[in-house]
Amino acid sequence: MNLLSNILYDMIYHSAPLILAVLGGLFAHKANVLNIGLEGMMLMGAFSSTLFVMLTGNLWIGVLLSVLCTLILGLIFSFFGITMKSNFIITGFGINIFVLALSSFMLKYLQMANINVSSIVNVTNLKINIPFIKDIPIVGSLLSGHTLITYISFILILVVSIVMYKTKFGVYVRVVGENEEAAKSVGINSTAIKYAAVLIGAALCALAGANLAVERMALFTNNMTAGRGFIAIAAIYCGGAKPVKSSIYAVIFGLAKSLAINLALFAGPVSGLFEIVPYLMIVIVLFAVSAVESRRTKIRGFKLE
Amino acid sequence: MYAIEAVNLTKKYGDFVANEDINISIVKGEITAIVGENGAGKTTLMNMFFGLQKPSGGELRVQGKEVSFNSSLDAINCGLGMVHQHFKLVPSLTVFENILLGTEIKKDIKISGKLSFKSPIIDRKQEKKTVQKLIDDYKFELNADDIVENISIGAKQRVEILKMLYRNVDILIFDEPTAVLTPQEVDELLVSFKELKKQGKTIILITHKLREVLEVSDKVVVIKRGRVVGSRATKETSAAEIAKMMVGREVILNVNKKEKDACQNKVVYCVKNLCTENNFGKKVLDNISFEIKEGEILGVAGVEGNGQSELVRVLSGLMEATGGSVHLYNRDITNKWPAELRSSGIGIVPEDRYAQGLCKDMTISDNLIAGYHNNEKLCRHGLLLKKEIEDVSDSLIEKYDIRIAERNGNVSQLSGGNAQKIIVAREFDSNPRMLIVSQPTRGVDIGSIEFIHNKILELRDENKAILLVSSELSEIMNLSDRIIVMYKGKIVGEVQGRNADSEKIGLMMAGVSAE
Amino acid sequence: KTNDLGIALITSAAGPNDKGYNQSAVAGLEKVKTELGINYKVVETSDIPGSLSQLAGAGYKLIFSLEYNFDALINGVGGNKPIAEQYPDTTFVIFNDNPNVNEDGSVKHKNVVSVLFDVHEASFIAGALSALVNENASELFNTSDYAFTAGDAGRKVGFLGGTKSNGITVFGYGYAEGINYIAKELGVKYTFYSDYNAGFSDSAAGATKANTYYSDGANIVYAVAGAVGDGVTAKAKEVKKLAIEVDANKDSNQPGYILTSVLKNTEVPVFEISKHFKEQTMDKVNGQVLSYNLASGATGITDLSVIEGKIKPEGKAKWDEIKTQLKAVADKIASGEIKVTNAQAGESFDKSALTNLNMPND
Amino acid sequence: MKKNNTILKSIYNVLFPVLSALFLGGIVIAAIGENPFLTYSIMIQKSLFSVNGLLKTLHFAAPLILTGLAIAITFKANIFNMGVEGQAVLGAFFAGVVGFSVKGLPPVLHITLCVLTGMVVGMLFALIPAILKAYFNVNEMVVTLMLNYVVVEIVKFLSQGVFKDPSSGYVSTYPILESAMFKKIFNSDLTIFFFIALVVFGIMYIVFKHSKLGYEVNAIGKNPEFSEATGMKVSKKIMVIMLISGAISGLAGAGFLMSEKFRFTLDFSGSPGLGWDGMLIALLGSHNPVGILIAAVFYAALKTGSDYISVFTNVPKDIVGVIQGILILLLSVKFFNGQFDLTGKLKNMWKRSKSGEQKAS
Ligand SMILES: Nc1ncnc2c1ncn2[C@@H]1O[C@H](COP(=O)(O)OP(=O)(O)OP(=O)(O)O)[C@@H](O)[C@H]1O
Ligand SMILES: Nc1ncnc2c1ncn2[C@@H]1O[C@H](COP(=O)(O)OP(=O)(O)OP(=O)(O)O)[C@@H](O)[C@H]1O
Ligand SMILES: [Mg+2]
Ligand SMILES: [Mg+2]
Repeated sequence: MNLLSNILYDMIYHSAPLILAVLGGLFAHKANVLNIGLEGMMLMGAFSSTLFVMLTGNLWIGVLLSVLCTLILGLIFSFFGITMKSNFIITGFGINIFVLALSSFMLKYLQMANINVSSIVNVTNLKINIPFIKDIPIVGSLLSGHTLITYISFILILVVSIVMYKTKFGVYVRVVGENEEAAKSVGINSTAIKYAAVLIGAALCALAGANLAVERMALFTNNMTAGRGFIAIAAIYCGGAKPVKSSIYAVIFGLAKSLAINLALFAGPVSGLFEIVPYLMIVIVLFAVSAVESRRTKIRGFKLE
Repeated sequence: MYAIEAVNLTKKYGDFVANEDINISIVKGEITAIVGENGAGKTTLMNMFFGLQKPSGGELRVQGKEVSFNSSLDAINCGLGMVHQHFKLVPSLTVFENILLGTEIKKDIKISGKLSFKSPIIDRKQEKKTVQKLIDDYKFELNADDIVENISIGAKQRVEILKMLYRNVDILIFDEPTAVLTPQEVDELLVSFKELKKQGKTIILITHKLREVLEVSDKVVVIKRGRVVGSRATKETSAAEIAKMMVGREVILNVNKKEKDACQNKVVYCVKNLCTENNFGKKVLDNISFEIKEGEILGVAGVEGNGQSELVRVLSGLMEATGGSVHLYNRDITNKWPAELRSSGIGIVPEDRYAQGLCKDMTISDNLIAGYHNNEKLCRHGLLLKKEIEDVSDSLIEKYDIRIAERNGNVSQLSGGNAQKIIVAREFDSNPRMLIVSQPTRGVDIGSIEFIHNKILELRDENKAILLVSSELSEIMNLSDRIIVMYKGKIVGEVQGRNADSEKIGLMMAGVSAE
Repeated sequence: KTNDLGIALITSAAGPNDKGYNQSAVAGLEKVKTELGINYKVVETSDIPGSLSQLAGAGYKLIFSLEYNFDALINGVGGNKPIAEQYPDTTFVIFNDNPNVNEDGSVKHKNVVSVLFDVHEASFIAGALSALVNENASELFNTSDYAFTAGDAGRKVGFLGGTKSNGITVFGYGYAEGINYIAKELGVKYTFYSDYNAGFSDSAAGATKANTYYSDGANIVYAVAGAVGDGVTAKAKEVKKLAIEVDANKDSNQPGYILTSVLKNTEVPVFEISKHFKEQTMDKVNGQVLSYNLASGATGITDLSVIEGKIKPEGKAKWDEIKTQLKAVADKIASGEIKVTNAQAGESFDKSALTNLNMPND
Repeated sequence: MKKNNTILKSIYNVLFPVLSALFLGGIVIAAIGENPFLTYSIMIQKSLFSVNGLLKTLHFAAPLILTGLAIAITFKANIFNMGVEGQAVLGAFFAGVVGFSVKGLPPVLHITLCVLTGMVVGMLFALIPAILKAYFNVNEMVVTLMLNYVVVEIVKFLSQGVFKDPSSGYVSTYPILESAMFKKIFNSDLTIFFFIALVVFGIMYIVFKHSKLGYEVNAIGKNPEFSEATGMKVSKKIMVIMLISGAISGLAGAGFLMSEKFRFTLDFSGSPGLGWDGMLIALLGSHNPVGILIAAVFYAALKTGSDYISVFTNVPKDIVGVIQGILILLLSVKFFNGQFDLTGKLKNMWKRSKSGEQKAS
């Protein structure tokens, strides 16, 4: 019972930053701007949020400033990638390498091994316990006791779905990605749309980083995003950049990660191999889905994606 | 005052001059037809009118004012609209979303009585209603709800047209709007043109079909190699004269086919009970059976979207058949992949030129050898022989009169007609035993049509078997020895080419059985 | 003889600002500079062998290398002579391992010094402390400050290691033996959860791993996993339990929630060897294995002053008693009465000998 | 004439970002109170303009050339194979295992065996995403990204378990035997491995530029539907391409182990890793073998240079990372040709200002 609660709680815990990065990344993805820089943007969010919380002494001001910082990063990416028509993948990698180096350089410059803001932020108080629900077994640990940004991330799945499919902006993002010529021919400013798509991604990645660092641990350590940006990219691809489907992949990953960690307790000496589970899980689910799809279609061969 | 006036308008691509000192005045309220060979520079000119290309020189005036468009948005704001030759549609969106793209209708949120404001949410119901009404007004065969990805090319063309008509513009540019429409639809469209003209709109129409020019236009402008070479009032000219101005020589507008009886010849290609389904599980080919003999052209007629595309896909190995069989000289080739079909001697001219027939971003010679690059003449020990490939492509370019600006340029720089000739040259010259030819002259100028038709007949006279699929009924009737008609995935009738009666075929195409 | 260049130090991948292992070595050099007047140079590199020969070639006569990477230095690779042999006038000091011996036990290079820390002993003390504190938690601390699991359900500890290497297991095994020692004395049974795959950077994942231990009843989690430890201590604070840190004194990172830190104080050997260098008595250490035990001050646990702030007045007596007990344990280790497994020296660990400790993950 | 112009432009395209990045980095270096000129002169002098430095640069370029080529052949076919990192690591690991476990072989044989092991293992790894892509249309980018993590965990598990060198204080397999080591030439860093990389480069050059396969790779990358329709058997080609990529990456890993690391450790591939570096190199070299060769040497010089920096100056190593990040960002843009035409824009501005003057006068 306790174990099950823990598994569910940790599932939400590990899913939230991924969902944010997925939701942010899929705008750019839909607009046909492959953003490999999600990892760097997330790291920037984690780093700058803790840094600014330390400097300002206020959690939400820190998070806000970190969103701004990451937006600047998004602007850099957009400027190079969209205005200057660079190779997105290189630019994204540049962003990743740059942020990683910048954060560790700054730490060195500040003579710190990590940024610890636990004296400013009390993470226990940031958990929102929902009355009544928190006392229901199982459901309680699924729905209650998470942080604000975690809740926001799940609410955003719905919001992003609406924006993507019901509003002009969402339609334009998809149009620009699918057929930029078509967008231009009806006078849609495709550059502006692409910028907006990348910037939304940057902002949400900042939140993901802040969620990971400040909100959960009041702590930044070097390279603490540890590849989550790439997992998010994988989830976006798996879900065909659809908000709900891609988020489900993020949750699947979160669940697998949670299972791997919680069950490792009972795994004996092979617990090390449990770390593979989340990654294999993604591959297997994707394989199953693709195999079913490819069986259905009678059209042969590959199309340019 | 003219609606549009071009003064010495010039467009250069590097050293290549696509438009040179063009002077055209489009009279308000008239229909002006612009004709010319493939690659003459018509589209380029229109793109400058519509702000998609920047002129390299000269002046452009709209409603008497000099303009300099930075994007098509500027042109739209000046009251221009354009239907593009290569569709500018979004495949994953519905028909109505495509038509209303850029002018979406938003939901009103009513807060008690009079107070209401626009929400950011799109009102899809309202959008659909609006578009369905538009479709009904123009009597187009179209469903507002369909996803554009899944509709036929003809339907896509109709969406493009509606997209512009909806915008209520004053000057309408149509770049080959009829290339993929059925004859009935063309007639409908021409009626709409006249209607629009009555409403005071100015129309520029680019087409390769002289019938249309003569029927609706007030004025014809002929462009050749980037220059205006002639301009006539339509009333005072004839198809023969226009064709001559375009091509620079007399053009035989109707092919001249020797009748031949293939009844006694050997069967080359035999299709039996062929079936397949689309992604939604719908049967799109239903028990298709036919034979083709040596020296015979079998024409497949039908309205777009009745299974012809799928038939060609299955026969060319790009789609799986769920049932039935295909034999080539008694050899079972059912569900073989394209590579095996080719090596067994089947040449294929696919329907979608730029998807399956050509690679736009490769050079002309790379495209000319595609699929035949394995030949020992061109490839030894896995290495390609540059010199031989150049020789082969030079000779094909020469033999098939492919007009190229730059020898090592990419196919993307070629006009549609010349691009089509690359496929024709490649497939026809590989000495196939059997040819599958789909929409061979779509969007191709009359000179090239004549050329391609003659080549097809030449192959027939060399005793090849040919399957010809085309939405152009006149093409089918002109070339085929035998015609089968498809409707809803089935063959609904067969007629001999000799005594084909277009009325009767037309009825069969519409689903009215022959008997 | 010394020259202007002075002493060079190559840090491990964690870099000179790691608040631990590397930083205290740098602190040692800083002390050397102020007290002995010798310049120093700190190098951070991904190419250890290359930098070793660079520095030696540039004329450095004493080089500390904190990273594990000895093949090129000691044995030579790719047909090249060992770097130690190429630069016989330079002394290379390496840490945590002693590869400088031939099969027959003789010293390979006279100009190599190996420095070992008896962290297994320090870990043993930390283990003893953990068990003692856990048994007496209610007496020592205010219940409002902590949320300890009481009784048998709380007789659990966790250990998170970055990788499963001798350099890490040496901490884990010593810790286990320390807990077992006290458990046996008190006649209770403990469970020891361990995970040696925490890595060194994903502090968020480390925090959840620690949480699985805490929520299963463990009251203390010991992390030997670099930055992951920061995640563990943050989690300890969140769940109001205790963590143990490693390398440097990090007790005040999360004051009150870090029970102690197991020290591996590189400052001591760095200063001592540099002193020999200054006094030109390098022959006293050259070719030697320098082992730093509890008594040397280079290893051990912290003075516990931070956690002491949380001891309630009524618990002071018990606390002093615990400290005395620890002192006794340390003495027994020093006298050899207690033998702690030293995994780093290649000693094998026998978990079946730990009668009062259940180790499901080992 | 025209060709000259394009070559010149591509030189500008590289020179401009390099100089700008160095300039920006220089500002940062100056800001922390160090001398940027000294820093840079050490970096360049030690990595390119000294014999030993140059040889070291070439030595480190060898695996990068290979991973660059391994990525390029798949990217060119529009297959996003992100698994080169995993292929290289796995290849290295098993080459290492053969390197220490097979005893008594003469060096030539032992080296060959290790290299072949690395290549075969690389191919086996690549086979998984290849089959999934070719026959089930599973997105190869996701699969390879995920499998990379799987590889990391597996080699970790193995090197902490069965293949662990118990005498070592950190996680490591046994060192490979003398007979499996590529010998350093003249006591420099260079080994035969560099020349093996050059041979592979030569072969790949021919494959890219003159072979049937190269032609098909190009076609598949640009239009797979067309390629299938004209009979190029895309699925089979995907398999072939992936296997080649796997073999080359496996070779890269094995060679790096046998010429530089000599035993497998968890940080074997470095950060960000041979495969990721290779990806940047392939992209910077525009999937063109010669471009890749140049980019690899350049990148290796940057890396070696950065190691020298921290030895000879007090500039922290992370600065090099910052410069690298800026550099890569700037290199991603083609300033002088391609879509963003700086010279063209400048020329236009110049023309406009001139014509403006004329009108005014
Ligand atoms: N960007 C370009 N670069 C080089 N040449 C180009 C470019 N765009 C068009 N051309 C060339 O300009 C010429 C005119 O092309 P245009 O599209 O105007 O022809 P067109 O008259 O529309 O022909 P069609 O009847 O086939 O539609 C063609 O030869 C084409 O190859
Ligand atoms: N920017 C461009 N770069 C290169 N080629 C171009 C460019 N714009 C147009 N072209 C080429 O010029 C040619 C003419 O363009 P257009 O769109 O008019 O096709 P088309 O010649 O009219 O085809 P068709 O008559 O067969 O329908 C096309 O082949 C097109 O690809
Ligand atoms: Mg045209
Ligand atoms: Mg045309």
